[in-house]
Amino acid sequence: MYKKGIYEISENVCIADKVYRMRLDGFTGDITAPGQFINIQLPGFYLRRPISVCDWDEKGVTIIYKVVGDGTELMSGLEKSTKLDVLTGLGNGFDVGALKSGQTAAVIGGGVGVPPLYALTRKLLDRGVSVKAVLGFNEESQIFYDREFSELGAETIVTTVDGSRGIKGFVTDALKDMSFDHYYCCGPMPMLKAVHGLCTDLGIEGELSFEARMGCGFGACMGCSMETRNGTRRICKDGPVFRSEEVSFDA
Amino acid sequence: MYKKGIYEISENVCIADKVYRMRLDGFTGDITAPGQFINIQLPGFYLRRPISVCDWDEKGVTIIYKVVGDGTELMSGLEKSTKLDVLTGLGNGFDVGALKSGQTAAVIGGGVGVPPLYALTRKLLDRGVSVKAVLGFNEESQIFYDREFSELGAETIVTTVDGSRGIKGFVTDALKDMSFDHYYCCGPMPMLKAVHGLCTDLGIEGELSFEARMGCGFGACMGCSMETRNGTRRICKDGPVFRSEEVSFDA
Amino acid sequence: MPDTKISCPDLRVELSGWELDNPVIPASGTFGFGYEFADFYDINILGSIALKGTTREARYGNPLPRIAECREGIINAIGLQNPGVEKVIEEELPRLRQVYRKKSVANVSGFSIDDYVYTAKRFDELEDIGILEINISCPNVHGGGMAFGQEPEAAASVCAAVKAACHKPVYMKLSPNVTDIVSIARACEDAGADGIVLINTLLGMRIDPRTGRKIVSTGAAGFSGPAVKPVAVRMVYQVYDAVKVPVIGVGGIETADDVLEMMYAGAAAVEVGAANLIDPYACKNIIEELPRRMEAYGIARLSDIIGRAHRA
Amino acid sequence: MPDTKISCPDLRVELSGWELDNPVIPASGTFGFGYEFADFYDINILGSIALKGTTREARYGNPLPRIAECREGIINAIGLQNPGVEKVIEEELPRLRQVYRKKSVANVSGFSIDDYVYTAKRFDELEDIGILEINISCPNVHGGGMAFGQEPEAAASVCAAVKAACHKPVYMKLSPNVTDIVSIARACEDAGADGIVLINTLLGMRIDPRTGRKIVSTGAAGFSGPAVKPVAVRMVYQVYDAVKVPVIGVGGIETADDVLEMMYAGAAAVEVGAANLIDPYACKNIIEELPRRMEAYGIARLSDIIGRAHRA
Repeated sequence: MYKKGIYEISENVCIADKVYRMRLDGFTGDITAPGQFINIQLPGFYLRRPISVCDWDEKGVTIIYKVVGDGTELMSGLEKSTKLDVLTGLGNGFDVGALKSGQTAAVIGGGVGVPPLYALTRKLLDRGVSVKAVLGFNEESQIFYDREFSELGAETIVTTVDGSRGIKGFVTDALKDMSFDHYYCCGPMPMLKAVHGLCTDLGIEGELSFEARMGCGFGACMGCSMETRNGTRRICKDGPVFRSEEVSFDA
Repeated sequence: MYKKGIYEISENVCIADKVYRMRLDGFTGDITAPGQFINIQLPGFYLRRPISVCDWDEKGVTIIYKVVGDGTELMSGLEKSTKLDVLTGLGNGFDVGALKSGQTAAVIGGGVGVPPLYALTRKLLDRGVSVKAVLGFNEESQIFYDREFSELGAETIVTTVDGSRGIKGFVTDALKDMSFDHYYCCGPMPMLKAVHGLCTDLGIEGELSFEARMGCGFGACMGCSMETRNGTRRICKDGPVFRSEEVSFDA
Repeated sequence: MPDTKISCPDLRVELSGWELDNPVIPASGTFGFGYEFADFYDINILGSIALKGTTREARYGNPLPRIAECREGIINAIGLQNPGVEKVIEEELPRLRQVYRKKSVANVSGFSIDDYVYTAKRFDELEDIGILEINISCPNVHGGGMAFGQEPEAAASVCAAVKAACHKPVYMKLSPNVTDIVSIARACEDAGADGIVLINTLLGMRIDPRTGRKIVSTGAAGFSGPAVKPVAVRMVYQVYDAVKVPVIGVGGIETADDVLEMMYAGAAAVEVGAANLIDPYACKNIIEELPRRMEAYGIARLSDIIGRAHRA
Repeated sequence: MPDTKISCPDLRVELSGWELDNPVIPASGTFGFGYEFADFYDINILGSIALKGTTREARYGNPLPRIAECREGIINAIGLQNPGVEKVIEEELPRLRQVYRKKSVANVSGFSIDDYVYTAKRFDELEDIGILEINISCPNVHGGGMAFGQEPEAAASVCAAVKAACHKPVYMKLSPNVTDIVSIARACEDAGADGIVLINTLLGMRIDPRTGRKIVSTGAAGFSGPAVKPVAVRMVYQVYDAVKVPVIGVGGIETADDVLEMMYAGAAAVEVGAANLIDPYACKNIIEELPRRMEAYGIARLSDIIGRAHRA
């Protein structure tokens, strides 16, 4: 269940090329799982902006977002102590209980798909699960949070398409020789498809987080419906995380 | 000619029932005559709010406005140091040169028609013109600026419809036995009509300031046109002040 | 109409003999089948609920993206996604009944007159359906939907067929994308409609200036939100003048003031659409604000103001 | 079209052989006869100017109030106030010529075909009129205006008559308050129109929730501003597909991004309307911002993007 509340910006800084981290102070009791998202009302914009939760504690929530349009452009200019109307605790989130202590999770993120994996990694490590984090970017200037994942205690591998840092290529290039028991993936559609295909071939199950243009963000409008092997599902409400067995990239 | 600029609120206080005084700091070099107005852009509202200038100096402009709708409601809640986009120097304003030193002006205001007469009174007194100010209100709780007019040096008479202060009745009740050489009037349409009728009967000319729902406030849209004896005139651009000879209340 | 409840101010309104506690109905397509909103507040405070548009067979709807943002509005190309009338009756309505005791407005769409009649008849059998809202105005499907709502004859033929087959009041939900809304509303009334609902969405389009591409998959799609309210108020006003049956006003309502504006124009009740999508508490807030506004404006009985702008 | 000027990026566009330095034209009725804006900036930076709607005889227009505010929009009921075509030619245009060297768009309204022809012919004689914009879409007058714009046959008859009497390019300005904008645009093209301008205002209404009274004197009136842009983009898109002549896009344009969106939809040039009323510098700001946006989005020549959303 989600709640609507007023949150105050306590940090809003650029951490990579066009990528910002914002800290919103306020009630976080409705956030129940990593991989959920929040939906932010911005002055002058009709629809809310859905942004995945990077991390949270009892005082507030951290998000990381990329400037891709007028809304995120405005967000990037908001000053500390600005108050925002936010819905929190949206979506299902990742299942941190899918693995037992001692098992290994591959945590695979691409670009602004990386943030929700941060709290996931923290929770998994807390449970005694080993985490191998594979973080894919286009080029060095866009890299963020690789050190933060390492500092949590994850074995962290960076890939860049142009080879300017880490492994040259896509996350699948790093993944294909890796051993793990379960995977969690968030990133652009082609990456989800490639990871899903590779892991299916490897016989490993996992969870994938999707994104879409949303109307409401809480399941009312059917604006972000997706066909799955279990029928039509709403990305915002039934997702954004779907199990690899449900997902179909045929449509 | 008018200019667009950014102004900062340095005061916004309630001075009578639903009546507020706001001080806006910024460039005032485009304000050329008392009786002109400014046009204020408010966050969340499409059209600007035209408000008459109460007074101005080299540092900023003072306006007095009444809360009558959602826009003025929002205005009344704006805090000090809020910045607003404002057009200044709009409209023609009163002709302070209509009288010579030693002559007497009747300055007649009703409700929120009173404010623009304040700077007018100051300018007239500066020129050595005697000013008799007749300020009409519905009831005592709505009275404002009577003392300020007195302090400038105007002979100030208050009328209230319910008799709760000053002369009971309308401004015309105070005006009918008064002697003066020229009049300046600003207030609601029935008052303008009554004053115009009385003064025409007395054989005294003057100037009347009109108000209307405006589109642009600077003469582009023809949203506030009025028939006069000299043809169609725009209240915002050719007015808001019209000479008593031009005005016709027949239409 | 029973007059035993004493309330001050009185928010009750009536639609074809059905008394609602207040005029606020979430609009079809913005409230699902209602039960999900019960997580946030007691949905029994609503006047009623207009259910998600339902067709004879299940529909996935249009490809993504289905949503574009506008200034004070939203464009949607959902395309009548729904599980089909049988599943609605078997699965969705029982879930709604667990959290909601009032009657609902069934919203019926179709691709032929037979479709409309079939689906409407299934809802007509249910005790907890108050009225049948016949949607001849969906802009997001081909070969049906809005096509029936663009000509008086076509609108009348759907209306007459449903009316002949059903017992419950039939309200026709009309498209605003027409030259003469009055002639269509009149044709529906002549064909037996018990009420008119307007407006459905305007047909709008957004193109991304960064890429030059249409934002939603279908290109043109349904445009709603506060931006369209002046068109809705105008059409409600015009149709109120032209027909004797009740008009339900829809289009951009977001506040209690908007409800009053629509009722002054002639609406006997209102539907709140896009506002639910940006604030799940929108209807609750309106219902709580309405009595305060009524007191401020000196309105004792809400039903007294219906159409009063015609006489002011 | 001469190609001697070298500029980067290239903002030039062409309307029936007339080259404009850029596509930005203040819309009729929001810019007077232009000269008053010369107090604020050099109006020769504009692509052109669409003059205040002109009729054969002088018109006072509608009673006050003529203006109502909407969310992201304005309703106006001016009612074609203008001094009549002779005074426009004798008094207004000479004043404009003192501050403006380019050709203008004459906007012609009328109450009969004879009216349209008479007024259009008077403008047709003037060297500094670039095109004749025939307004068959004014919602604020009775017995004319929009009535000619609601049926293909009526629109075509006005168009053919003006075309037969005049030499300059004839652009028909159409009403969006119709079921089928494409059929009306096609009828105009078939009748010889050299271009289509759309959209004129939507028909909207505001009622004051405090008083229950209609805000503008005429009740329903012309609704414009950013709120209507999605409808304008949709109609420009549809009509671009259906006709070969240029389309001028109007409706809610406020930014350089809006200009690009409208041109991607199919507009060969744009008119900026309501934005001038809330910011007298609106057109200047757009013209200054356009090259920056073009560079950011990698557009070298603005005319290349016209209608590109149809191919994206």
